[in-house]
Amino acid sequence: MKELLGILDGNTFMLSDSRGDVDPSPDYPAGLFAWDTRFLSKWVLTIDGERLHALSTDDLQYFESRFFLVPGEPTHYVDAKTSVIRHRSLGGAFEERLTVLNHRDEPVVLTLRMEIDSDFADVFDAREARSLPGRAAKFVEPGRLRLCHQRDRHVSETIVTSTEPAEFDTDGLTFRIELDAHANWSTTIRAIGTIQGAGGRDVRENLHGYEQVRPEKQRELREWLGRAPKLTCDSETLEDAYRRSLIDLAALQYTGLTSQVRLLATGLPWYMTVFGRHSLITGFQTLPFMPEIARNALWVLALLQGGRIDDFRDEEPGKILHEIRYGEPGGFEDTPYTTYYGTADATPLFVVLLDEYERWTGDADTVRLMEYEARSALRWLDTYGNLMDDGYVWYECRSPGGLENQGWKDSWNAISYSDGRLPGKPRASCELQGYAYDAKMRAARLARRFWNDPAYADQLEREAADLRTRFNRDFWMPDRGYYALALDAEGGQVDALASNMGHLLWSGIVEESRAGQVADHLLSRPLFSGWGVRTLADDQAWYNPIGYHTGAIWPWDNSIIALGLRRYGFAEQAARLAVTMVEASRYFGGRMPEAFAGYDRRLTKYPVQYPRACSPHCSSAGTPLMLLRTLLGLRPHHDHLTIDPAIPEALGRIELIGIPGRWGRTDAFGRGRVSLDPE
Amino acid sequence: MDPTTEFFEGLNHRPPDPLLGRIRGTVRFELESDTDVDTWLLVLSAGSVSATQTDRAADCTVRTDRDYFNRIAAGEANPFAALLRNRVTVQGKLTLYSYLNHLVPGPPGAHEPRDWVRQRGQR
Amino acid sequence: MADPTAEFFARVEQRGPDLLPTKARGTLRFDLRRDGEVDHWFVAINRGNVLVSHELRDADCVVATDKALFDRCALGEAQVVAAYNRNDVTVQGNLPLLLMFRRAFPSPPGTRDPRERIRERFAGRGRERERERQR
Amino acid sequence: MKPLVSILDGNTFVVSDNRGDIDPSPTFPTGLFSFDTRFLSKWELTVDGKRLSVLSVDDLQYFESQFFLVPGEPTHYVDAKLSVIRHRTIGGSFQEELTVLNHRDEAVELTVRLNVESDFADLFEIKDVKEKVGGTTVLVEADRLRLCYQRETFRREAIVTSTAPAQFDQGGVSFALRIGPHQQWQTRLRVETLVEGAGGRDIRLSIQRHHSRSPEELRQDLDAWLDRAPKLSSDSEPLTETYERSLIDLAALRYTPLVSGPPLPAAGLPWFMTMFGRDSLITCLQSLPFTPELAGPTLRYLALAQGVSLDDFREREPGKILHEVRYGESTAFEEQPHSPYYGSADSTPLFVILLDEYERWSGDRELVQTLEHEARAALHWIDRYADLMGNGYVWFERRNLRNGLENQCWKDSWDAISYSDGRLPAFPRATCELQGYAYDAKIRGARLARLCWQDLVYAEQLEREAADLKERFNRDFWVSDGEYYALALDTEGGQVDALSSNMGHLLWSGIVDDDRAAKVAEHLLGPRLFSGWGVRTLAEGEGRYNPIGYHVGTVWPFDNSLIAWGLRRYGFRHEAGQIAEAMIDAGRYFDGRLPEAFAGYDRALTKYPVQYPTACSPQAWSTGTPMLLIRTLLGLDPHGEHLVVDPALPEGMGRMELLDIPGRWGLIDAFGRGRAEHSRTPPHLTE
Repeated sequence: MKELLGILDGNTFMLSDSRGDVDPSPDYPAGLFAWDTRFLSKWVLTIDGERLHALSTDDLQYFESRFFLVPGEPTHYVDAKTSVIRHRSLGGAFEERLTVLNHRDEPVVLTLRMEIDSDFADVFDAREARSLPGRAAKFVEPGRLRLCHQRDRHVSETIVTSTEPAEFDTDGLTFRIELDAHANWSTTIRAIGTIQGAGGRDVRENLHGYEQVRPEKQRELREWLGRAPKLTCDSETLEDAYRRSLIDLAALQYTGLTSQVRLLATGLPWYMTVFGRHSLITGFQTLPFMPEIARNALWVLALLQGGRIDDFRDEEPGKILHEIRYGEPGGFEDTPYTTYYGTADATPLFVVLLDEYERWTGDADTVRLMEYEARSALRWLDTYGNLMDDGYVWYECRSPGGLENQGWKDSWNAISYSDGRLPGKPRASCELQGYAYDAKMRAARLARRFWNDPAYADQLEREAADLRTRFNRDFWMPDRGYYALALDAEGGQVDALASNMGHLLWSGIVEESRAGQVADHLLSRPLFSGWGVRTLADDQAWYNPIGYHTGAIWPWDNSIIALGLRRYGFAEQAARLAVTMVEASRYFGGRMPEAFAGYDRRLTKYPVQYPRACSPHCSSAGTPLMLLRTLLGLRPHHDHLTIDPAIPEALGRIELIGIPGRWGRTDAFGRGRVSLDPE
Repeated sequence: MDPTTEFFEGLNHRPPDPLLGRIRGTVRFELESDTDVDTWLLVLSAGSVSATQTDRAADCTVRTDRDYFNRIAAGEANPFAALLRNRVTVQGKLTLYSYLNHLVPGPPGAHEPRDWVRQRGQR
Repeated sequence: MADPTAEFFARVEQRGPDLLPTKARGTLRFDLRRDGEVDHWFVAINRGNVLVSHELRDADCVVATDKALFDRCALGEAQVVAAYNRNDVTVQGNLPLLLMFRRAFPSPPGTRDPRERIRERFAGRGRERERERQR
Repeated sequence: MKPLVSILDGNTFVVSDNRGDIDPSPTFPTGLFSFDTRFLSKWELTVDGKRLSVLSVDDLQYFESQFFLVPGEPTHYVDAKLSVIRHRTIGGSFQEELTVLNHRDEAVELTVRLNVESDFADLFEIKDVKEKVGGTTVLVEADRLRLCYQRETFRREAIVTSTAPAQFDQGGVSFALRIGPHQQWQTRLRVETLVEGAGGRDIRLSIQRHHSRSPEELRQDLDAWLDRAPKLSSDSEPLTETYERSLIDLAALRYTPLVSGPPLPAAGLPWFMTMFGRDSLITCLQSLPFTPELAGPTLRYLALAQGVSLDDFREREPGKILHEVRYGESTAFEEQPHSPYYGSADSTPLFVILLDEYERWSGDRELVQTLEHEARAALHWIDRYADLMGNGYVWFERRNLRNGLENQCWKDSWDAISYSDGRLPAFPRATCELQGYAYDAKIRGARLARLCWQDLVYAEQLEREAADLKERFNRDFWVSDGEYYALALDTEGGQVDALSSNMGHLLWSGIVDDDRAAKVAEHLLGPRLFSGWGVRTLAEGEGRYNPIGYHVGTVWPFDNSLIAWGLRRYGFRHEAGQIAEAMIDAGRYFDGRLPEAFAGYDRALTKYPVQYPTACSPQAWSTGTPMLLIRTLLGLDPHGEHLVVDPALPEGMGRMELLDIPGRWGLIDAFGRGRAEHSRTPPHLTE
């Protein structure tokens, strides 16, 4: 598995090998990507025809990195006489400053060459290596190389220029350099990707701050970090994870092409675009720290809410979007992803976040402005979501290119019986019912306080109460002592033991008398690995420690579970989960990946990586933040923030200074008093 | 007289060597020729060294063929290299064997460093 | 034969409030190219109420495309955001307004309520089960 | 550079790629090595003929590691149905426990195979592959695979066995498996290495420490080692991290040579797991206050192997301390001179210096008396054999023209000793630090003569010689216009005038005239020599300066540790602190493990210290560096029966406590405090 290094800026990213080169590779999307399109598929530097090798790499900032290179294989038997510093940055355009240093005591003549190509592939084509329809062309023009791809009216271009004079040809550019003894030479190579819109202009030109320069980004980042609450605590690991998260959240933001709102890309490299679910979850996780993330998520998702029935996009009125894609295949409807609605959880989560957002910020206007969208979302729960007319939320895929499973565990084998059979469709997974319950309870509050519609409020509360009763009757498996993962079309219980039921605690749909059993299952093997709660218990037929949704451990999943545990008063269990997550983060340099392997902790010293996991990933970045909320027991109560710390001794003292909210800014302190027996 | 005999005889008339001051022990040499094996016994005690052809057990037994030991005795072959090469086999205390380095001469014609520098002209 | 685009705008004018969010307000202009000429459709939205005219007036959001393509959008055959992404529709001004207006476009022809298909497949078994359980 | 993973026990070690595979490649040598011979040149795991890919590597201990693997290229969107855990340990022999986990819900049938080969290459043949003289045979037996090499009487053998039933063949070993749903299969593979000696038995059996040791034994041994060392507690995370790292690495670097008992510090991992006179002596000097147990055996061993007669091929002279010992084929057949090789001019004076420093700390007079003759022989060598030009300086020139070293000082690459304008001086050469060492050796020798050998006459003679040497040195080496010491003298007595780090060692030796020390310090911390990460080997602006040149521009941690110590000796507390801080900062970018050297680029240019491509990590004297820096910061110095503590910590280093420092006083503690508070901003935010 080759080591890859990435820099990113919103949904634009450059992924290369450790020496900074891009060679097309089938198993992983190396190259310069923006808006789901690959603008550079080849970017290979040579000196006198020889490839270079890395002495070291500095990741200066998320949008900036630097490579120290020497020609040939580095050995400590022969000193390199030339070294190259490759300093690259992203800010709209991709810039690479090349500095060649001559370490000889005499002049030298070198030929420096950059091999360049672009396949304009969509990020998914990069996976499957299909060839795109349309025409490709390369133009060598004075002072620049222009790579184009055209399909009907859709034109993407990559334009490469250099500050130093270069010889351009269709496959790249070449410099003949004469260097004096101990002298240096530099040039800056610039690659700009454009997608043509109205009047042949780059469609992204109507975005504010689309072309950004580094100093600006530096300042932005400083301001961003400045706005966040200050964390000081005894655990350096937790501090690192917190800082890393704030930086990654800044890194993943971009301005939507159509919505023009600051959005959150989901995960590098596969999901560098908005996903309804993850924008909402991350918005929720980050509310006590960066409420604007939640506000922006609510805005864009309201704007893109489903308006009609469209089987190709799994769209229905009131439904909240699953994902947006800007790539060519979507545009030509080879895939449904330009605006795809194949998810059943985003809709209730939208309402949940709207209420939580108001509780923290006190921003009543937004709640009033979104009454229409919120009501349509709630209506969806009872109509299109209620496929079987039995008052549960169901899903079934109608789109040819759509997703088999439309809960957060959306891989084809994620929803199974204990013995490995896969249920027929439609399916109603348990956490969806929890979200629906929570959405109705919270909406009732909103209806009463902001929409002055008490009748509607009462109705919602009745429905919620009724749903809760039925749910505890139909999903609970007395013989097993836990909730079924889902109901099948026949109303039978899909009985696999999975992490989903942790979300039920978070939603509050669990009957108090049963919460204890649920907590026990979550915090003990076979579900608990010692590093966290597995997506699927290790005694289930589909269990696979490196199965995406069938055994791997997802940090954000665990953050939701931890908050749920606290909601039901299991402070110690929540603390244990928080500690294992923090410990795991250490081995990822403070940056939680999308998921990691579910091997038993007794077997591994480190949490084993999930192959090619997205990293950074917005909801994983949100995880340390939500864990802090859980540990400190932060809860808005009218115009105050109540604090009820339950911190394990292992983490020591935690101070969170300047928590924003309807109260202005306030501080929270807590000391490690919960003692846990070591894993 | 062959180099081996010369070497062992020589040891008996050697002034006490302070570097061997703290060494005590016996080394048995078994030197094979096609016809027979002749044995030498080396006795190291407080700097003095004696070599006799007594045939008895010792703290350390060194075995090789006589021709090869001739080369070692003449300084042409290196005892440590010979051991690594398994051309000489040693049983018992390896440390005692390593003192052989103290007793055998260096290669014939080895240079005094200063002479080496002076004689640069001739090379 | 009838003009899908004209029928579409007529429908939006009547049913605006059911199709669009109550808070919706703003003006859009659709410039539809057809053999050399350009039809202008000016749409003024206020609290969900819609007024349509052919005035050539400045609008918050100006959308330009082929009449033929817009007809297909008006029939639900094509989708305006996808068309925008492949550069068949170009937009100047306030894009979000177009996204909001997207709600006014109909479903693809022949689209059925997903629940009907389920009802056929399961003959309303879900509801029956529910009734039994109630007893 | 491809990440390599190595584990070792003494000089038996395995280097593999990060999948655990061994593949012969000249650029990235991998294999199972023991006593300088490669016993496995191929050790390649396949499942149904497919290579595997790594998910993660756990380097559990220096003698133990674990690989998590999946077949084929892992992808994000297809779950692997199988994973393989490869858990390997080394303790005399090499053991690998293979566990294959079936994640499917049904049974699988598959073939697990290890391709096994050995080229029995000598360490020196790996970089430039050459035809083997001897012959290799592979013997397939019912329950084991034997790879044998023979050249005349020289025999090496690797024996592969497995606990689970296996089919052995010429090319390796296969397992035809059926694994039930969610079941796992396991076997333990064992590779024994045989270095044949008397009666076909392994020659290494004579070493008590060699016998195969279980990971448990190795673990206990490591715990005991860490337990004996002083405990450091400090506000500076990087400092404690690098100190703990050093202790463990130093433990890993211990090895037992053929003829001696207790373990000694080898020079570097993995390619230099053998005795290097210079490296071992300096490592012992650095670590004396922390792990004194290393110094005694090192001195004894070097004394045992001290030169007695002249030998051109081995550059040996009476009284000279060895440079390097090797055990491989090329040494055995006298193609390489390492049996042992004596081509270094500094190990001999350093031997006397360590002997004295060791006595100051341990009070172990007995050893000093035992080694009196060796010490005298060493001092004699300085005047008799090192003084090639007969003018009272230490010189070197190689006599082994085939494969001897040109520069026989620590900067031993061919271009290390040059004039400012880049020209190279003729031979012989007398580099400045050698004169410093000789001076120090004489002064310390005098102390020992007085204290332990009751030979006052000799003591006074040595002191006279030292004083005279110091006077001449300050006359002949001082570059008056540049106000620094020349790197060396050439045969004409001319000054080799490059500005270099060597000067720093002079402060340590005390040969610098007091009124010149300030100038020297100024140069060392000036912009041309000090990169911000440390003192460069060669100053920027010199003809041969190259920020990534092995001895002509890179920064060497051990070099800096001696310089810092020297600065302290002359009272430059602040400057010493500056260097210590730079080193400790650099350490954090290498997980506390300072490399052999890193690039000399200006710190302003690089956010991280740029690693110099090195074959070896850890390197003994880089490992000793943090220890000597701690000694320097706390100002530890034995006086009579007491330990003097005179801390001089840089601002921002906060509090430092070193508990249970061993020595002639028993155990004692030292405390120090820097003024400003230490900040914990993570590196990626310090812009």
